[in-house]
Amino acid sequence: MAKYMDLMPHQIMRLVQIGDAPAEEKVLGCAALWSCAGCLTCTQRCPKELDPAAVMDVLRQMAYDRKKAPPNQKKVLAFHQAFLKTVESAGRMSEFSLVRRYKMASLDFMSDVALVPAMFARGKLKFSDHKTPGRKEVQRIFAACRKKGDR
Amino acid sequence: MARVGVFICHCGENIARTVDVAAAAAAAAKFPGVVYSVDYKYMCSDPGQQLVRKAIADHKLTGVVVAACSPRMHETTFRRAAAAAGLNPYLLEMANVREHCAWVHSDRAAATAKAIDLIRAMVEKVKRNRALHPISVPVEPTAVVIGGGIAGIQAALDIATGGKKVVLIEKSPSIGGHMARLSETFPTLDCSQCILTPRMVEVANHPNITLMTYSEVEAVAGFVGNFEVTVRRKARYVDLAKCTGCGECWSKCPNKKIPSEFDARLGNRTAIYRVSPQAVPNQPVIDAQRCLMLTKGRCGVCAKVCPREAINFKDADELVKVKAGAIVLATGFELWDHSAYGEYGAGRIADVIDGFAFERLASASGPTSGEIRRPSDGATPKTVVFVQCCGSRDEKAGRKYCSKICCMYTAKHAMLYAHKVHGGRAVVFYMDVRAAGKGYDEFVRRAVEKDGAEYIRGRVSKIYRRSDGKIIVRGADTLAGTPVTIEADLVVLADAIVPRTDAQKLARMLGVAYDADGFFSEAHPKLRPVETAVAGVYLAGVCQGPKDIPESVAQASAAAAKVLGLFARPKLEREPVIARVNRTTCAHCRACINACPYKAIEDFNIVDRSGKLLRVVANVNEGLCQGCGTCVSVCRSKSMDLDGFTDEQVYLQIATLEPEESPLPARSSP
Amino acid sequence: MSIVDAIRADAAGLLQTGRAKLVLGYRSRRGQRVPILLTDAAGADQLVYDAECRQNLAAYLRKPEVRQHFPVGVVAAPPVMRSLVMLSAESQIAADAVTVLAVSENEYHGALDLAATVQLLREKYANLAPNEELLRKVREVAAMSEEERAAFWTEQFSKCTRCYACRAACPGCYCQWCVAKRNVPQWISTADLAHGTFAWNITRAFHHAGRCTLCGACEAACPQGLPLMLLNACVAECVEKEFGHKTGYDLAEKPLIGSWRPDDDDGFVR
Amino acid sequence: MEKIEVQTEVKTENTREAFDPRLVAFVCNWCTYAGADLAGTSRLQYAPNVRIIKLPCTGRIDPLLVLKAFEGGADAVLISGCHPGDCHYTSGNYHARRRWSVFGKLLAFAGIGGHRLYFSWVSAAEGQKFADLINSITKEVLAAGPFDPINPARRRI
Amino acid sequence: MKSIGYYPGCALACSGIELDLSIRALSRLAGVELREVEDWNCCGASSAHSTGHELAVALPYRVLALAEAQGQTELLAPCASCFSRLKGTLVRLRRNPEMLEKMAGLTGRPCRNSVSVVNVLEYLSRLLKDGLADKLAAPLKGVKVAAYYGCLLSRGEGIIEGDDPENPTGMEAAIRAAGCEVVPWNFATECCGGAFSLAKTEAVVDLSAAILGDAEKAGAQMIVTGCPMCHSNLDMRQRAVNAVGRGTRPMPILYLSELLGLAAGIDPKTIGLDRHFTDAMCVVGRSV
Repeated sequence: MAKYMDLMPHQIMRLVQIGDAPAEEKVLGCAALWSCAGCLTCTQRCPKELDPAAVMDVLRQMAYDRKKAPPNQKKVLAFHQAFLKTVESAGRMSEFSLVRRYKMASLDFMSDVALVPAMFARGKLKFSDHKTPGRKEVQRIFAACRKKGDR
Repeated sequence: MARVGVFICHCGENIARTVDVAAAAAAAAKFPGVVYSVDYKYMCSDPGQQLVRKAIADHKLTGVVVAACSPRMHETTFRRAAAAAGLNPYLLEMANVREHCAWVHSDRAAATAKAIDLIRAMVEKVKRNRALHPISVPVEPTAVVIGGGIAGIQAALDIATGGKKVVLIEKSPSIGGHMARLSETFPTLDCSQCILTPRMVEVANHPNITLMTYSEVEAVAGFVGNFEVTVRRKARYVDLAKCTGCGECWSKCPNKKIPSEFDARLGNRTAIYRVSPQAVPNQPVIDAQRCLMLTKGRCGVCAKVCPREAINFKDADELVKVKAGAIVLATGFELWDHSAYGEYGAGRIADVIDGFAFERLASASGPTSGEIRRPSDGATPKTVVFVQCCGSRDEKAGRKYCSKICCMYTAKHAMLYAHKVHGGRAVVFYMDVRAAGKGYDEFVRRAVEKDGAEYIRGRVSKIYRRSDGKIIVRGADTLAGTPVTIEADLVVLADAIVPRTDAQKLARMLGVAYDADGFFSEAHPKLRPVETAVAGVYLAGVCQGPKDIPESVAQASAAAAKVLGLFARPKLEREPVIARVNRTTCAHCRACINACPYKAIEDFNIVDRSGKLLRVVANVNEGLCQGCGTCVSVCRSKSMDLDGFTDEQVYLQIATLEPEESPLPARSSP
Repeated sequence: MSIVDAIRADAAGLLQTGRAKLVLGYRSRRGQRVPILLTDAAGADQLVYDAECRQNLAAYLRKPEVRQHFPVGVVAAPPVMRSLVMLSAESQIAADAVTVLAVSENEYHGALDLAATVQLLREKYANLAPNEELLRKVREVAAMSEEERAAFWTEQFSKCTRCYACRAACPGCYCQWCVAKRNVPQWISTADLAHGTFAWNITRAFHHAGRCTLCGACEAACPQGLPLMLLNACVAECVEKEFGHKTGYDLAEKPLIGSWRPDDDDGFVR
Repeated sequence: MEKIEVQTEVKTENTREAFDPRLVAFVCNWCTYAGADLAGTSRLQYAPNVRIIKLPCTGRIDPLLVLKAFEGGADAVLISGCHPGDCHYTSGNYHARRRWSVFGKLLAFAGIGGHRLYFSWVSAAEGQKFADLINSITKEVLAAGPFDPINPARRRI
Repeated sequence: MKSIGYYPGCALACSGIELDLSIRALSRLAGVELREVEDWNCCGASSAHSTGHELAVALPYRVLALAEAQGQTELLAPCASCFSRLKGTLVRLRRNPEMLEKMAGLTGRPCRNSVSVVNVLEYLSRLLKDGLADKLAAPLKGVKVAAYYGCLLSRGEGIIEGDDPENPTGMEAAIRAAGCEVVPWNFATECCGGAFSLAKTEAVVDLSAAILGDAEKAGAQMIVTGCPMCHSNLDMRQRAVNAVGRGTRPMPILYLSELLGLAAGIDPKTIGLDRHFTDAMCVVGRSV
């Protein structure tokens, strides 16, 4: 995904090393965080045995908590929020409500609509969320993590 | 009765600041056996030493304690002074009141008390010191040089020219090593073989050099001045005495398609072959694994065509013993195997080659007679990518160290390529360019500015072969902060330099230490860079760490100088700190013999006049003993003792640590 | 044929054939089991053997008056056999100097050479049943606080008269010049003071590390009844646990103290 | 900063003529002695309670020396040499390590252990480690108190 | 192996349904009972660990805790993403007992972290070893297959013991067992864009195009994968790939389990072969 990144992974690592205020601004505000698919190639290849993938995760969490994610990444955020909302309410993810929520949030209605019927046809999309009995519990977990400020 | 002199140094303010030296001197004067005690500002200075010398004479001292800095600093200095005054140097001891007292404490009272304790301990010790005399062992003035690369060649020539005999042992059928495989050399771009081959011939012709090619060291016994090296002469199946190297045999050998190791498997050789046209000795050897006669028992063409009947299929390995006074290790290196890098094609892509392969491609005597053609289809590559730090500086998959020469030879490769393939594109991926050395950085700049090599700072993340035969190189340009993809025809990996796989076996034979990466360890990284911790064994070339040719040659000459220095004297003197056996009390339980790290202790038969065996006891070989004293503490009957650190000396040091106790039992009866 | 008869027969045989010029065994004197040195086959019927025979006859092999009669036969229970193997490994007796009349509580294995003895030990006596009573006591002492232990041993050692009967009884103590005899320097004080006694007993125990076969002869020999086996057992347990070392099962055994492995326990080092 | 604290602690003890622990350190010439030298050249402060006795190698350190030290009134004994693999004599420290692991357990069983007998590897480069080591041992011994009253090995006249 | 814990995960209920179907079918055939974790919840996938550390641990933790409470020792997580979340959590908790404590408190479900997690490749190769291999006929003899591992089955926790992350071979034995031929290619471990299918469709299309392209050049007739995300990207996005003019001929994307199912002679529909976007029935010479 590197070519979709405004900052290259090594630049992000460098800025983390520098770690002063401007560097922090730059890192937490960059789009690259939200372009990382977590493919772990960086961690696999690093000759210094660092774990950049994990660093990316942490940075993303920080950026998320501090609402630093740049506007042009709202779709990614929308996706994550939609995903978690779905899981929180149903205990599990179901693509239909995920997609529904995602589209409401991202206001990106047109893309992939063509796929939707086909997905129904193939039983790959179901209207009904499968609500788990344990979802109350899952909701408690969400609440607890939120309360902790999640850090 | 002992007459001990105590000399307490102020070391300017260094000691005097925290230790009340005057008080200490006064206290020392009262110690039993102390007849003279004085403090002085700089004991190590000339007047200071003069003071010591004078006191020894005036007061007829039988022992001296200098309370000053660490003995590691000035013991030799003061022992020389003592010797100059006619006192056996080993009757002088130092009390370390600077490093171990003044510098590490601030409480003056406590520091002074401690200093007095330290001096008392040393006074008690020195009272029991015996006059010791350096051990001298005869020196066999022949050097064994292991490894016939440029380092080994240089060391051998220097020693031989210095007038001493040398036995040069080379594993492969010819000397010359890696340097003989190079095309040109940086930073001058002069032809490697042109400068090397004369040296190789000189070795072959030198009256003082015995050349043992196709031979390996099997075992090493003995010690400095008196090594015995067992060498395995591998069966060559060619009688060098008869063979004239006319070439009939290899031109007729039916087995012609054997990939040549010398040409990095880019060219072929026969089963009976010369390593290269410049090989020294310039005579062939039969590859026993490949020879039809030796494997299947038929063929024998070479024997038929040989006009001198030099072929001997009955030839067998022989073990030769060589006596030598010194050994120079020059075993060189190998390239790290880049097949460990899956992302670089795991060594499966024909057109991804290592530096040596490129050297052979670029070499006029190489398989392509100096034309750059890629292995897969012989096409001339329009774009060549060079990847530096392949395995170097990679803690995870490779080696953590820098291989030092890759930056330079990569620049050289880029240059040679530019000179040979006009309009070709040379791209170099690097992490850093390390071109420290005379004319080195200029050289790299030349590759960039004059010969147009594109340097990209960043690691290569993936190399793969596209179906159309292009080698796709993906990497990062960390300066531009963008990913780059290059469609190459040939990729040259600058593989890390690693020690010979069998180097560690050799090291263990010799007791030479090696570091985590397998390179031989020098005795001291700064001050003894060509010696090993094993007396009489020296290092030359890359076996000690990555080096380029001039450095290898320099170290080789340094090692040769060390050897000549050692050989300059017929006998050799060693610190007399060695173990002694009390033969009357030794119970011969052999614990010491088993424990000695130097195999310096052996059985000794006590026989009567008629030669009848009375008892067997342990006996220490003074030449071998290094004086660690391990034997002393495994000896239950206390029949073993260590000169300079005898049980009695140590015992009394401990005893003084309880001031109220009066110092101690009867003096030892000699 | 009973065990004793078998021993007698073999002993007589050895002396007659000259395979041994001397046989070391046990006889009975006023209900006591004491050593007997036989040079004449005729005396063989004095030999006895039972659980009471606690003395380690291997201890006699260092004595010149015995050595001049080599080769000898030795009546030996497993611990004594192990002592003999240990002595051979430490080059104190030549392989052909000793014939072992290998015996145990309830079985007689015949007259064996040392190689055969080793084989027997490995096959039948590889793990001799530990003396539970002894181990219990060891654990008892180990469980004490440091002060208690110190006090316990101070009290025990105070009984020691330094008669060195323990040394005399032990086959491992073959040094003609024991460290206890050394006086320059005087490693082990002979003064009637606790520290010398402490030094002696600790040194004795340590000098047998990896050499003691727990035969019990030292403790049996001690007129003051010092619990020497506690120390021996403590050491033996340690060497077996830490280094998997068992004394007396290998004629080419390397001394435990005086050998090493790179992976020896490093835990106690800072 | 443990070092400093120990310093002061020890000093006050001294001035109050209270328990001043005696630490005997048997060290090898090549690593720990040099390490102690380095502590000196780096001016690292440590408790003045230690008396260093130099031997060529830990392999030379006979258990009897330790007993002697305790007889002589040492409150603690330290034995220190080169790290495994670094021995100047290739294996002296390995021999020592095995010796001490047996002897240490024996002594402990006989009532001398815990805060009395210490083993350590200190290389020529570990001046700091040496200083810290001496400080922490001194501290532990101060806490454990004088050895004499319970020391079965102590010489009493 | 008589039975094993089963964590289908959300994807297998919808977009990854073929994986679920084929795994169940194969297990039935191999006589292995899949004991689905009762009341399992979503592992949080990339969204949780993109936005909250504790949440990212808590969700998988609950699954592990449930499995343990339900007396399971081994847990099969066919979805590569679920697997890496579960395994990652498990490893992290093993390293960090305090975290384990904390999670127990947070979720109200104590757990000894005793369950081990198995990924799809490991599971299938085990089935093969335990006799499934003998049940395989070779209807797909000689079909050229590109083995596609993607990220989570080649790197990190996903890699099978002893396999080389840079050129893994974990799938090849299985593919050969199915009678197919493994073609060497270059993109076996490249990333397909993973969860960005919706949010960064253009990137996913781009990456998928590269992967499909190389597979075709290598002469592959189908791509076999183990990961639902990879599958849906490569399968669903082929039309889009065509649209940007980097199209290849239709490239069937099969789950390894589907391939083995076919080889074992299970009816294509039972394993959901007819549910692909890019026709896969063609590989058995039938149309949807």
